[in-house]
Amino acid sequence: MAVKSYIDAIREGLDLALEKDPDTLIFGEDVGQNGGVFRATDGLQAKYGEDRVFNTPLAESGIGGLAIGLTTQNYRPIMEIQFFGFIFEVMDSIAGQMSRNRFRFNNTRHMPIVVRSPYGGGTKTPEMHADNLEGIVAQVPGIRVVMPANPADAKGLLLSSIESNDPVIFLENLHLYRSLKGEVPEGYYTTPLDTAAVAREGKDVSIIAYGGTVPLALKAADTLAEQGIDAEVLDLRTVSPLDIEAIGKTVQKTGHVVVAQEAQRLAGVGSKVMAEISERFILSLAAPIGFVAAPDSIYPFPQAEGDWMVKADDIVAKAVEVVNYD
Amino acid sequence: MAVKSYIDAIREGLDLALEKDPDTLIFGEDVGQNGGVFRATDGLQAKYGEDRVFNTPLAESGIGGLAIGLTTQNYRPIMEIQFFGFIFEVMDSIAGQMSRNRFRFNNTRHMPIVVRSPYGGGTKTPEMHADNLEGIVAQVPGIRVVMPANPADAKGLLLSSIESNDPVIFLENLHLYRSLKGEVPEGYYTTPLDTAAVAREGKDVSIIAYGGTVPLALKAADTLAEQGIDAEVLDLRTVSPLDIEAIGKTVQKTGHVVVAQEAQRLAGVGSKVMAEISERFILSLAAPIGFVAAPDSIYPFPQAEGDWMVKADDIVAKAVEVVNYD
Amino acid sequence: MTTTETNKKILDFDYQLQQQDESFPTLSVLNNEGEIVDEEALKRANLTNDDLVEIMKRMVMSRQLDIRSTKLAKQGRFGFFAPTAGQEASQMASSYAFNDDDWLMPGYRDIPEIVVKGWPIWKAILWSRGHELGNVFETEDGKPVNSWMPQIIIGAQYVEAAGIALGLKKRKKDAVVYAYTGDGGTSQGDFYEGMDFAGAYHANAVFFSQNNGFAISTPRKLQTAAPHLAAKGWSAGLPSVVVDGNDAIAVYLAAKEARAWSVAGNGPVFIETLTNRLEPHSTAGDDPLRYRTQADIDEHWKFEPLLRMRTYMEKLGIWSEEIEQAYVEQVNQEIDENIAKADNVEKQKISDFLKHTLEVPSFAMTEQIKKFEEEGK
Amino acid sequence: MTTTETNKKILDFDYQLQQQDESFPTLSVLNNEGEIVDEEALKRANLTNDDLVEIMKRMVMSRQLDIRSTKLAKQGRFGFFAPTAGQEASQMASSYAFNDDDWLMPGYRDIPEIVVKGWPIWKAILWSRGHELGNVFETEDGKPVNSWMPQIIIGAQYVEAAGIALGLKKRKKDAVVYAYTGDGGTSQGDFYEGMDFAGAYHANAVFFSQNNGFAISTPRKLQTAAPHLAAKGWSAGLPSVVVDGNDAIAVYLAAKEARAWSVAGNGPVFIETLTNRLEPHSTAGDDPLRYRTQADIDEHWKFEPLLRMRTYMEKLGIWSEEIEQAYVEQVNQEIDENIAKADNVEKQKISDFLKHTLEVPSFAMTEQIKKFEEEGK
Ligand SMILES: Cc1ncc(C[n+]2csc(CCOP(=O)(O)OP(=O)(O)O)c2C)c(N)n1
Ligand SMILES: Cc1ncc(C[n+]2csc(CCOP(=O)(O)OP(=O)(O)O)c2C)c(N)n1
Ligand SMILES: [Mg+2]
Ligand SMILES: [Mg+2]
Repeated sequence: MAVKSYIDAIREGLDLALEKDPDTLIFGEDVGQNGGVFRATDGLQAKYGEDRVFNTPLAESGIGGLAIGLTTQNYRPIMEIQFFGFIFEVMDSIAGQMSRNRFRFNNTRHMPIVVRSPYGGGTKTPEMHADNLEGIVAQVPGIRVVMPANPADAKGLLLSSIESNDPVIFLENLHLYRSLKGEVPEGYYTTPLDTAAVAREGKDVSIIAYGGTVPLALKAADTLAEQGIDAEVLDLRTVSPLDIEAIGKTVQKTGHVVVAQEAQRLAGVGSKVMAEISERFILSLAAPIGFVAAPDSIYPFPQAEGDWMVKADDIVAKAVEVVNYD
Repeated sequence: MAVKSYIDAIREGLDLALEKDPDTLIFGEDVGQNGGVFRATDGLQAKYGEDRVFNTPLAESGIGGLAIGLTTQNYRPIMEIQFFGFIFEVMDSIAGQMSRNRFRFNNTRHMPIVVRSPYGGGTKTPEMHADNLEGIVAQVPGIRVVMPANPADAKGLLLSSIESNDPVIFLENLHLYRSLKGEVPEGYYTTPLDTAAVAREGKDVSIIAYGGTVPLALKAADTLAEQGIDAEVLDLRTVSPLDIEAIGKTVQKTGHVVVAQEAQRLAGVGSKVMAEISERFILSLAAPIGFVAAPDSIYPFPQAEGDWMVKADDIVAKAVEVVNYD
Repeated sequence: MTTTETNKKILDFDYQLQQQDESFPTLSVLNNEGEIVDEEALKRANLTNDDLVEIMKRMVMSRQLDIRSTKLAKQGRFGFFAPTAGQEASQMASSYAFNDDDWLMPGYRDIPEIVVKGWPIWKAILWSRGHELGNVFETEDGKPVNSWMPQIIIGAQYVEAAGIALGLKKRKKDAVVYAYTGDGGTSQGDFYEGMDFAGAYHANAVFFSQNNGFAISTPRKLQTAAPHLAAKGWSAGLPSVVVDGNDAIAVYLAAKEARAWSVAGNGPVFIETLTNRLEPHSTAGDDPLRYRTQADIDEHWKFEPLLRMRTYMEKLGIWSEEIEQAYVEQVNQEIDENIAKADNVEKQKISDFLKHTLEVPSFAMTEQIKKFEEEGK
Repeated sequence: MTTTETNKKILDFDYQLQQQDESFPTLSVLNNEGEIVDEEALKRANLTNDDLVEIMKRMVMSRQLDIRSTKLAKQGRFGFFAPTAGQEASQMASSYAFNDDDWLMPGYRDIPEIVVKGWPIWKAILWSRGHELGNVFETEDGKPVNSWMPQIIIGAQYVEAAGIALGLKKRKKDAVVYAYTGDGGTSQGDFYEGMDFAGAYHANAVFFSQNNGFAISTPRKLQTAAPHLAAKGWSAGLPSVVVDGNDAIAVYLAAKEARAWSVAGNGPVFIETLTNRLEPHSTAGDDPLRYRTQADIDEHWKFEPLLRMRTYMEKLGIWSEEIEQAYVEQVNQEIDENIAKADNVEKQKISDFLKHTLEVPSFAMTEQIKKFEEEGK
């Protein structure tokens, strides 16, 4: 297995999908000749032609409509929203239309659409480029929300998302694009959706994290190990639907839970995870659930991003608090 | 005190606000001569003139932008979104713009905007007219989300919302508009935002509900009383921010909690309430938290709405289950 | 022109407003009195007597559907219905220009267009009542009907139409998508984005705006300062036509020419049909007299599209009161049969809704399906 | 014209496309060689020598700001900067037509327009670096600057401008809002809705689209089939002007006439400025050579707006290399001072962010404020 960056794994996934199925199309702002502003689609137009990989006019709602309409001609659209902060322009296509169409048509039509979009902080982007808005789309029935936390999953989950006959919001962590490298299996493979992964086994406390917070949780687990605390890290991978069984398993195993997210406390899907635990697995808990999240302000201007974002140390501190509770 | 319907209380609130402050403006689709499709603004254009109460072109994003722009000229806009299912068209104005502007301008500008909109099921509307989407806007920092459950609160909370210098999403329950009547104090008064109300005192189990589920919770409490279970009903009234203290108080009092919402299980703010409890007040719980919500399908077509929606009996059953847990 | 003359003209804003007004004259073939005002255009429409009869039948069918639906709605036997009286030429003569292979993107008021495409009336009734089976777009004998469900979100059908248009072009189909919205609909961002995308890709589409004078209570003039909605097509570089929307022949002609142009690979066309909504906005409690006068409504009834078509066809000897009466009876019987059929459809199940939300249900959904199945719901 | 002739013309779609093209000639006063091509228009612009010098100074200032910002960004001392070289006439000559009372709605590339309105350069630097103090829209001596923050969400400034426009009209102010977007921006639904609302209310607004040929990598022609972006103004019934965006005098003239028209109560005007983006899209890693040739860029440098204005003003004897050099030095010193000022601004505090999110913080926010204050953050 070769070591690859998160974004290279994504590009490889896209390439394999285009190769495998002539009905897959990639479109969005600047995804063509420019290869996307992060080069996630670099070289794909040259390889597969303008008919398969093409730019759109600058309008996200138009892009969403394009995807929906193309499904009628049996295409499988992979649309890009340049930054997830622009999701508000395409909310009706996502939450009002594509998510509802399987239901509306009594299961006679489906929407095999992937909405790829980068999100997350730590790269000092202008405002509206880094927000963690997964909690908003996770409130929408009829779609899946996938947030890989490492290169191998990025590729495998992307290919599963493209194979899915339901719409998938595929969120790519901006900070991990180039900063995170990892082993990536060769060739075409899929990683199941709706399945969390134990990113590190442990017995004292469960750190449940997703997306950009998973590497922080792993780092925190290292620090905790030095302090004699054996932390398990559960990487949700898919934040809607949630893998309830995996959550239950780790809670039952350790009895101590820290939920960590990059989003503000009032946002994200951390609360949803906590709610599931409080309804289903509360008897396994030996302490209140610890919640690590960003403060409830607007996502801040870049200069203060460093102070504002959740850090591995925050997770360590909360884990220590939870473990020492009893 | 006179007995009034929920919608009459709202109209009265609007009338008083227009009377009190010449800078308040009401606008939206059909709010003028027609008085809104539910007559919530009936007679207000005739009384205050087209300059204060006026129709807009048919475009929700335009309406949101209009509101934001008007604040620069020191107006206090009360904008109507004809049905909350059309919120997706104005998501950027709400979640990308008005909610962020106090922050953006370093507290030198503010956004005294009220977004009025009807939501909720039970009246057999066409699709996209009845969805419970409060959970989506409750994920947005910088705004308040208010959901009155009775006529007196509808009026008092509306006037508080109009007085607020931050944007408020004011959600009016479609089913309650004419079906719910109650005593409404005369004249101008405000009901504090972010403050839950104990709608019924009880000691055995806390039913935490909001909006359209509050009348169901009260009905359920009556049934429970017949079975010897003394239920307390907490009406959240404001679903963002949450009144954490009131939630804590009732949980500590009864030790048994049922959270009820009209929204699907994966949507709404019930999970947020459960998460707060599981982090802050878990030691007070004598049983897992019970959650009553609609199934995770798309909001159904009207003919099946009756089967689909949460009923008072669902709350009764869950409360019995929770109380009998220990 | 010299630079000075050109510059002067550019900065003469009054002149420009006049130009905006004059750039969109109204296409007209059959006048209010049922007389042909342009024989050449009539020839170009190339409608046989059979065609004329079929268009007239469709308009009569639509009118009957409207009358019955409105009545049923008053009895509470219908859910939501948006009356169509007055818009028969705009809806039935325009859609007559399209084929089975073409894709229809209807709004909530465009039920008749879907019906003539093969959607059984009982399904239309189910859609109106709110039943999932209404949205199975197949003919009675199981052939696909290339139509979307009637769109509730105003504008959404336009951006989605752009996707169909591009898809048809990519698949090299001899077909177009034809999409409808109202005058109010032309204010939505999606309306422009849809036309712009389809235009930028030179894709296969014909866009209609049925300008019936009102968006619920809001008169057309409050929607936009543009003197003609057709100007909005220019924003996407589309040929744009204003047509007398009560003139079935002119509407058909415009639609036919637009389809031919687009199928030939020239890109989309935009058509504004000038008509009037003669009834309430919908059966859900709208009272037109809150915002328009009875005199205004009465006046518009004089120009309704069936009248003049009837006059014209009677003169041609291909239509008569008797023919119409017989057809009305036939249609009403059909409607009755369809109502009966709709009444007998099985109740919808929540467990089915859950199975139709995601192909592979979530953990929570699986629990819910089990629960509802146990309850027989 | 007879009905037949009219109908024929309506259905001649090729003719209509030609009409769309010809309806928007380009306003031009100063040609590429720095010669006046329309003396009458020049008179109408009514620019004194002092005005010309001031416009030129603003363009030079903007160019220097661009050069320095780009350099600082390369050193990592700037956050985000969207280069402006090539657009100086489009930005500085247009904004020169507006007053302090007018409201500016800028995009992320419109930093120079805000600066000439009184926004201190150090604040522009702070905005770029991502510091809340950048967005306090006041002059150095505390007077309000009627500008919004540079809008990141393309199109949002247009719908918001409609609200300001209506507000100014309601308050009976002798002022307008002037809003900027790019060529790419004209594809957004908000772009149309903003113009349509302002138009429908006949409100006080001048809308600009700076057509610089690209939206990041996407060339103008992929945005829309419309031959001129100006046609988009017609969708809202606005007088719409295409102007040579590298011709400072023509740009000023168009803006001035538009402002006068709108302040007089006639409604908004739309202006497309034809120019070119001579540098990368932004300092965040864009490489223009991935999607355009160096030859194309070089060619456009020949028509950049400072060149011809310099030629013209030197001929008039009111500008020279020495004057420019001296002014460049002055500007650079000013920029240096402003950089120093920006460098010395206090660090932002998370606790302040929380206090600036809601006037009355929530329970959770109060806890958070306490925690961060204890940590001194
Ligand atoms: C996005 C959206 N906003 C608002 C509505 C509510 N609404 C339904 S019909 C209507 C008026 C539509 O007018 P028009 O486009 O002229 O079509 P008509 O009803 O006249 O056929 C409105 C405002 C909606 N359905 N969708
Ligand atoms: C709603 C939205 N979509 C996408 C973007 C990303 N984006 C930033 S600049 C840009 C291109 C803008 O092009 P144009 O309008 O021509 O302005 P220019 O940059 O050329 O000045 C894009 C796509 C954005 N900022 N906002
Ligand atoms: Mg209409
Ligand atoms: Mg551009």
